This record gives sequence, structure tokens and C-alpha cells, in this order.
Amino acid sequence: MEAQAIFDMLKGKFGDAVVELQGEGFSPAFVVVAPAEMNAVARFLRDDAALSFDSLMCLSGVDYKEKFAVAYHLHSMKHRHAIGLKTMLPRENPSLPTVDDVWPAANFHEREAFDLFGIAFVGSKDLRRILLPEDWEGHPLRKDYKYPDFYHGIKV
Amino acid sequence: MEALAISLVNAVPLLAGVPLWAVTLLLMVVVAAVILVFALTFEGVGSLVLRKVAGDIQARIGPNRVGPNGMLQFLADGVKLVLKEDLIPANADRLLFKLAPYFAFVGSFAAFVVVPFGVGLIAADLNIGIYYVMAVTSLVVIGVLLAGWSSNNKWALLGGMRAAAQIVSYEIPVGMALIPAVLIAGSLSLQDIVRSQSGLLGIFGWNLFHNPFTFFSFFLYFTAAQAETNQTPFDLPEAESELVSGYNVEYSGIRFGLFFLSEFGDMFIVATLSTACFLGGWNVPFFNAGTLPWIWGNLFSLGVFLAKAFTMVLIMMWVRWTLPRLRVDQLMRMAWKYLVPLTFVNLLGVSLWLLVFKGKGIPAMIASLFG
Amino acid sequence: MGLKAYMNDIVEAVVTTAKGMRITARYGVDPREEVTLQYPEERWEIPEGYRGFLHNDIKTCTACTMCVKTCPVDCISLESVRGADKRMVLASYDINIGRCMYCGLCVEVCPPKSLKHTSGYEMASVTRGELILHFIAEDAAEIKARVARQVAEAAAKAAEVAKAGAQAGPEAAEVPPSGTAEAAGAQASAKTAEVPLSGTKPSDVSSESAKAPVVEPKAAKEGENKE
Amino acid sequence: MTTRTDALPTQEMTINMGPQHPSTHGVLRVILTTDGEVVTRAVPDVGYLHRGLEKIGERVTYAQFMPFTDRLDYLAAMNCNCAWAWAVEKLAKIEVPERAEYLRVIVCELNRISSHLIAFGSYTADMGAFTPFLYGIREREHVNDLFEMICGNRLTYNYARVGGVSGDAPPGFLEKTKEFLDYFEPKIDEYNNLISYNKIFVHRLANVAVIPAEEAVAYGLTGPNLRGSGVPFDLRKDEAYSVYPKFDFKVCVGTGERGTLGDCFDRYMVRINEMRESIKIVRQAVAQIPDGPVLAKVPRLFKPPVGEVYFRSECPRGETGIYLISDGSVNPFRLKIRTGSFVAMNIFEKVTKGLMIADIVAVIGSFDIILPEIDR
Repeated sequence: MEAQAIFDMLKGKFGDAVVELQGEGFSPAFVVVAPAEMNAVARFLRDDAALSFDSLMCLSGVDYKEKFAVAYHLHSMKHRHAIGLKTMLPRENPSLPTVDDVWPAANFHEREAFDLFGIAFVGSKDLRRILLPEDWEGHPLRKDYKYPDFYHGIKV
Repeated sequence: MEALAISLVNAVPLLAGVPLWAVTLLLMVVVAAVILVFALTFEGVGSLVLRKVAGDIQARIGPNRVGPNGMLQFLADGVKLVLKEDLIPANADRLLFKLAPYFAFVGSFAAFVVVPFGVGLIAADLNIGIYYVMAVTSLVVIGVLLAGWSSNNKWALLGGMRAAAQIVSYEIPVGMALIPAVLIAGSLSLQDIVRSQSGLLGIFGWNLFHNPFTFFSFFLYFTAAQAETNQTPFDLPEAESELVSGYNVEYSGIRFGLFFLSEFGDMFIVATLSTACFLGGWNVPFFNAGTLPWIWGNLFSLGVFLAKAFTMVLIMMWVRWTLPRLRVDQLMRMAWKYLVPLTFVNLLGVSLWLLVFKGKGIPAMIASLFG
Repeated sequence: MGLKAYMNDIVEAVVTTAKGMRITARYGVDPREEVTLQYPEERWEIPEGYRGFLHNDIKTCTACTMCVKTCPVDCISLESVRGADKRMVLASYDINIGRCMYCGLCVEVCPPKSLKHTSGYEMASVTRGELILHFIAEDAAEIKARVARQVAEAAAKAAEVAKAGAQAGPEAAEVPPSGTAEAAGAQASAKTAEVPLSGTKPSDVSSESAKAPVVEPKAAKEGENKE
Repeated sequence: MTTRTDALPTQEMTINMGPQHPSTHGVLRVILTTDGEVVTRAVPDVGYLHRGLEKIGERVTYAQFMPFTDRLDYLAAMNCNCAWAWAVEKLAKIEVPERAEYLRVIVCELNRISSHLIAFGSYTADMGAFTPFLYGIREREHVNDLFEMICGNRLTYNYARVGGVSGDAPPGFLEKTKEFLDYFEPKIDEYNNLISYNKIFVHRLANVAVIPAEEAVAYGLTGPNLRGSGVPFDLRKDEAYSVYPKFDFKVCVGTGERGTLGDCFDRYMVRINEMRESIKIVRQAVAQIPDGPVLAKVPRLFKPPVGEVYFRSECPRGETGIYLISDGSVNPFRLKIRTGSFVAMNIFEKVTKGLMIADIVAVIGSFDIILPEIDR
């Protein structure tokens, strides 16, 4: 199914929660969704027979300087089509519902986004730092991240 | 040993004034020293051969830097092990930690006492030879278990527990697989068992060819004994890729060396037992070594015995570098569901055979057919 | 488990073990299968285009700093000063081969093709300072001083020429780059500060031993200790 | 007899497996909670090799990031190189000469062979048979020789470039490749005889850590791990990129031949069979390779248009997806690398429930994880 058709379908189902379609210059195209509806949209995308996006390829946090975003890349083994989902988050206390109950694959990716961007995934079954030590300060992939000089007295 | 001492006193007039017990004691010490030297040499050379065999099988060369063609590598290893710092973990049970390697080493070394190296070359021809071997080699499990426990390391503990379960389980098939040889010889003494396999061109007198059941017995024994001595594919107590190094993970220096040596000692004991019980022991093919002059007969028989035993050791190494490792539950399953029933069936078969054919083996029957 | 499956299990175990052991035995007895290369005595043939240690032919190097800019790990550092003939003169050219990842990007971008990969791959050292290759033996400060002097001389000459009222040609300003350097050191060092500097200099390299001449590991060691 | 567990209280034991452990394929730490030999919970703890490649990527140019992709999966650096090149080319819409694409496919498939050889070898070593490991290493050396010839390095190749490859195949390279394939193809049967169908080996792997197809898809497994569950999904076929559509090969899937579909043995056999398919692909590519340039004209500091691209390519350890955001400058704005091993680690805790300690090693080996790819 084409991105436009998916967007229209989602728009029809979720109304204003589906904000826009990022088509030009994006491969695959992104459907931008309001963060609060993320879990519901994800569940619909997975369960709808015509869409059946059964695998989450990638989940990435993005820092667009003025705001954060979480980008989801979905793929359907059944229909062999792909779509991107994106949700924009404020810089302060970014949080959104988790999708790891929809795609269990999301867990590690969400932990990574939490670790490196500080994006909280509400309802996640296990949200801990994954790549960095538990007591690391800050979230390195944010654009305004300041490199620390020392970590436990060790020069970084 | 006393008889030997008496003959020695009679032969050497110089010793006439010395009390018999002193001569016997002296003789014991000398024999023990000789065996110790032999055991250590074998274990050293064995480690070198193991690595060379590994090299050959794995399409590489193996140690070749120390001495001509790497021949002195084992000396270098020994020196290194002796010189290395002997670490004891801070939270270890110090006494047991120090004691464990000796148990393991003594267990394997004491078994050398009853190894029938030649016609007259045996330190002590005990009339319970096989039982003795099985009893003292069980000391190894105490050493391994102590090592695993006292190291205060979880991996070591797992290795120790595995070793205990494994060695105790495999005692049964090992014993059962050896009994056919005892039945045929009618004696537990290893010398008697070897003597019972003489004659018939030397080869066909072997228990291996006595009847089909003894043939299988040999392989059952060999398999079970590999497990009892923690050789690959049954090296679970060490299991380098799972338990890091198992029970000896915290050991270093000469204490590790003792474990290492006991491993090779066990290997040799298995080889000698299978040689003595199934492969005709020191019996020289085609003629009777017992009829030769004492020195020649012993030399010949020693050579034959060692050749057979070393071949068995080589085969063990060959197996070691071919097979993967079993899982612990599979190991237990193999012992209780396969080896134990099979050895019992075999034992039954041998007993029936001996009953029906009046103790004659197939080669003997064929020989009697041709008069 | 039926008896048949039970026996099959045993037979399969024996057969597959025998199969495997046949293969290992073949390798065990066949000496031709040994593939080990006895490294220090035997060596493999290094193919053309092997990416070993970097070497810069400083005679052809134009100090364009392309290599420095393109290096992803900043292992190259160079200092250069503008010479009297307006060309850049290298004052120092160091490559930290302990940091280099032999990616070859610098070699690809080098315009005069002076930077090359050699086939060298052996270097063991006790200190990290020894892993810094210095391609210019002379002290960087000396070179700078000398060039500054030349620049000053050329400027003086040009000024003289201009003062003389003759047609000031560019030929007059041309000074052979390798001029004799017997002038007073004090004057030269005073001039050094005014010399326009270019090029980049990663801080770690300079702190380690930018001043160390090529064949003096001791100096490099001192630099290492300081760090 | 009734079993009374309340009489003697028993405690579960927590064991730290790694970060230094012979069988965790690097610095993986697994926190095991065991009841004797039985593992009740195995929690992977990754991140010991985190080098911040994604952050580095934001600071270097597109071309400069190429050597860093070598460090992504050092056993399949060619695949990572090419994945990066393809992703950037997709973003910047750069046309690549055909010969370069062929060379990329050849080196990618050769690297897939060498990577699977390590997977095969280290797996057998984990299972206690050390010999096949060295056989695998020996064959890999031949591949390394080929790579040394074509790009000058044996491990971190840095061969692909945005717009092509760094250099044409030197004379004799293609012939040597063919020689290697002829030499190597019979070795696979030898491996099968030596170890793959060995009774002990089969017993260790069959029915261990079974992953049903739906679960594998839901957990986002890719590559051989997914195909081991019987899902015939291969990006080289299903989302064909580069010149892969021109080649005839089949997608190997697990069949459950010795146990349940989706067990460790199936994942292992998929890798063994994939080596044969890679051989097929390389043979065809060597036969068909056209003449021509190998590097398109790309400015050194090119600026791709603003946009976002997600490119997935089939690496030996599964899909390597590169999510690339360009803001029109010479550096990537954001770069996320999704790797097969990282995703495989996600399902690890689920499939290891109730297994034995020895099986943990088998599961880690069957996923063929590699730590730099997990931690990036």
C-alpha cells in the first residue's frame, strides 16, 4: 500500500491525531502522529488486515534542535510494504506511550532512545539505560550535550 | 615386595646385615620414585604430544620453538608452572584450597602402583588390582569437588558439582565394563588378567576378540572411562567455553600444574587398564615373554605394553580433538540410559557365554577346530 | 523410546563420530595440510596497494593540509610557515601511527601524491611517543626561525630595491629557500612570532613530543611522561 | 515419593557471565539467575563496547564515516562499508558505475562467507569442538588474502566509497576468487561430515531456544536468525538493491530437520547453506562483471539534499538499517544504525528461560552476535 493511502486511512481513523505526511525527500515516507496516540496507531497498523505491519525495523530518537522526535520504521512481512511513523515531542520532559506491547522488538530500541536522548516511554516493561553506565549523566546524542571531563575520576 | 627384597638380600651380599624391613622400605621408596619419575615424564611428554596432535589435526604445527622441533616445550611449561605466583583467592577456604590438588594428584598417581608394565614389572601385584584402581582414582573426585568448593567461585563450584555427579555416575559403567575381563581371568589381579590373554599368536588371545560381548565391553569401557577422567567430549567439569575453566579456574602455578598432571595421569591409567584388560597387556605377539631371560623378557613386554598404552592415549587425544561436548543432562542420560544398561547386558552376555562355552573364546574354538 | 530408536541412536552416534574422526585423522597425518606461516622467518607476500605505515615524501609535499582535514581520527599534524617565495614551507610533519587506522583516505586526497602507504607493518614500542613518526628531523622552531629570517631578508631586499627607486621586480624578492643560516639567533627568534602560521595542530600530538627530533626516543619519552 | 521443596530452602544463584567470558563473543555480560544448572533468567547487559559511533557520525563528513563502518561489524566490514555507501547514495541520489556495484557484490558475498565461517567456527568451539574453528579460520584467511589484494587491508577494509569503490580489482583478483571458490566449495561438505551432523552436536542444538516464525517477526529478528525460523525473507531478494536481482540464488530457510523449526540447529544450518548460495552469487558476478569505471565523480565535500532515508541491507548478521537524516550540510544530521545483533539480543531473555547454562552458550552462538555491532 502506498504511503498516501496509509496516511488517508490513518487520518480517517484517528482524525487530528495524525498530523501530516512527510513524503518529499523521505524514504520511506513518514506519517507524523501525535505522541499521545502513538500506541493506538501502532496497534491499528499492526492489526489491520490491509496494513498488518508486523515488524518494527527500527526505532530512533532524533533531536531536531527545537524539538525531539521518535521515528519508527515499519515493515510488513505479509504485504511487503513499509512506512515510517514519526512523533514530535517537546524538549522538556519528552515522553510518549511505549509500543513494546505491540512490537516486542521495540524494547531495546526504546531503551536506547531513553539512554541517548532521555525520551521516556511510558508503560515500558523495562526502561533502563542500555549502552551507557547506569549512573551516566546526560544524554549524549542530544545536540546540546556537553561532554563531561571526568567520569568517576577517569578522564573521558 | 617382600619377596623381591629377600631375593635382593640374597643376591647382594652387601645387604646381608641390614634388616629385611629396611631393605623392603628402601625398595619401596626406590620403586615409588621410579614410578613418580615415569609418571611425571609421561605427563610432561603427554602434554607435549597432546599439543602436537592438536596441531597436526588442526592443520597447524603446534609448539616448535623450545628445543629441537619443540621437544622441550613441556620442560618450559613445567618451569613456568613452578615459577608462577601461587595465588589463593582472598575468600577461599585456604586449607581445602591447598589440599585439593594433592587429592587429585594422589588419586591418579597411586593407581600407577598396580599397572602391569611387564612380565615382572609391577610395583605391587595386588590381588584386588582392579578394585584398587577404581577406588584410588575416585580420590580425584574429592580433589575436584574440594577445588570447586574452596575456590569460592561460582563457576568453580558448578564445575566441581558437575565433576562429582559425572564421576560417581560413570563409576558404574566403568566397573561393569571391566568385569568381563575379570570373569575370564578369574582374578582381580591385573597380572593374572594379562596372563590369561597370552597364547594364540598373542593377538587372538586378547579379551577384545574373546567373544562379541567383550568386544563391545572394550568400547563401552573406553567411552565410560573417558567420561570418568573428564576427557572431551565429557570434559564438562572444565568446559572452557561454558564454565570458563571449571573447578580449576582459581588455581595458578604448581597447584594448577598438579591438576593438569593428574589429568594426564588419569588418561594414562585409562589407557593401561584398557590395554591390560582387553588388549593383551604386555603379552608380546608371537612368543611368550615369560620364557625369555628376565631382563629381555621384561624389556620386550614393557615396550609392547607402552606401545599399546600410548596408542590408546593417542586415540583419546584424537577423539578429544574431534568431538564437541555433551550437555550436563545429556551426559547423565548417556550414563544411566545408555551405558549402564548396555554394560549390564554385556556382563550378562559374557557370563552366559562363559557358562555355555566353558570359558572358551571364539579364537580358541576356531583353533581347536583345526586341531 | 522404542528399542529401534534406541539402537538407531547408538548407531548414529558411532557412525557420525567415526565420520568426523576420519576427517581429523586425514588432517592429522597429512603434513601438507599444515598452513601455519612461521612468522618471523617466513613472511607472506605483501600485495601491491597494501595499506601499511604512512610515509610522506616531504620533498614533494606542498603542505596543503588536505590530509589533516580528511583524517577522521586526527592522527596527522603539520606545521607550516609561508616562505619567502610565498610557498608554504613545512616546519613539522608528524603522523601518530598509534592512532592511525590505516583507512587510506589521506592518501587518496593527497594532491601531489607525496603521502603514501608503505608495506611496513611491524613496530613495537615501549612508549606511545615512539609511535609518532616525525618526517622532518630539524626542530620546528629552527625552521620557522630560518624561514622568518629569509622572509625578513627578502623584505629588506625588496625594501632596498624599492628605496633605490629601481623597477621593483618579483625576481628581486626571490630568495633560495635553503639559504645559509649563520645569522644572529636572537634576532631570528624575535621575528618568529610575527611569522604567519598555518596548519593545524591537534593538542595531544603537540603535548606528546612535537619538538622531538626523529632519532631521539628519549625526548619522546619525556613528552610521554609529561602527559 | 513426594518431592518436598519446603523442607530445605534452596536459593537461586546469580552468576555473572561475562563481560570476560570465552563464549560471549566479546564483551557481552549476561546476568544469569540459576537454579543449579538450570537458568531461570538470563538478562543481557550490553554497552561495554559503546563507542558512540552515531555521535561520531554527526561530526565527520559522509566520506569520513566510511572507516568507522569497518568497526561496526569487524567480521563483515565489507558489508557495513557497502551498506553505508548505498545509504548515502540513496540519500544523495548518486549514480554508481555498474562495475563498482559488481565489485561490491563480490566482496560483500565473500565477506558473508568469511563471516559465516567465523560464526560456524566459533559456534563449534563454543560447543567444545575446537578443531572446526581452526578450519574455519584457515578458510577465512584465503578471503582475507583476496581482500588484502583488492583493498590493501585484512580486517578493516574501508573499500567502498560513496559513488563506487576505492579501487578496481587488481589483475588476477577475479581468477584468484574463482580459485578460492573451487577450493572452498567441497569444504562445506567436509564441515557437515565433521561436525554439523555429529550426534552430540545435533543433540546440543536441536530443540534448543525454539523461536516460532511469528515471534521472530514480532521481535524484529532478521537475516539468518529470522530465516532459521522458516521465514523466507532476504533483503537481497525481497527488497533487491544494487545488482542482486541479476543473480540467481535461493533463500535458505530453516527446515527443522533435526528438531523443531526455529531451533539453534536451524539457525546454524541456514548459515552453512548460505555459504553455498554466496558462492553461487560470486561465481555469477565474476562471470558477468562488466568493464568500466569503478568510482563516480563525487565531490569530496558533497552536500546531499535535505531529507531522511532509511536503507536496509542484508548483512551476515541480519539487516543493517541505516537511518540517515541530512540537513543539507556536509555532515549527517542524525545517523542511526540498526543492526541484526542488537535486535537479536532483545529476544535473548525470552528464549533462554529454563535452559541450561551450556545452552546459553549455544543460544549466543546461534544468534551469531558480535558486540561492536550491538554497542556501536
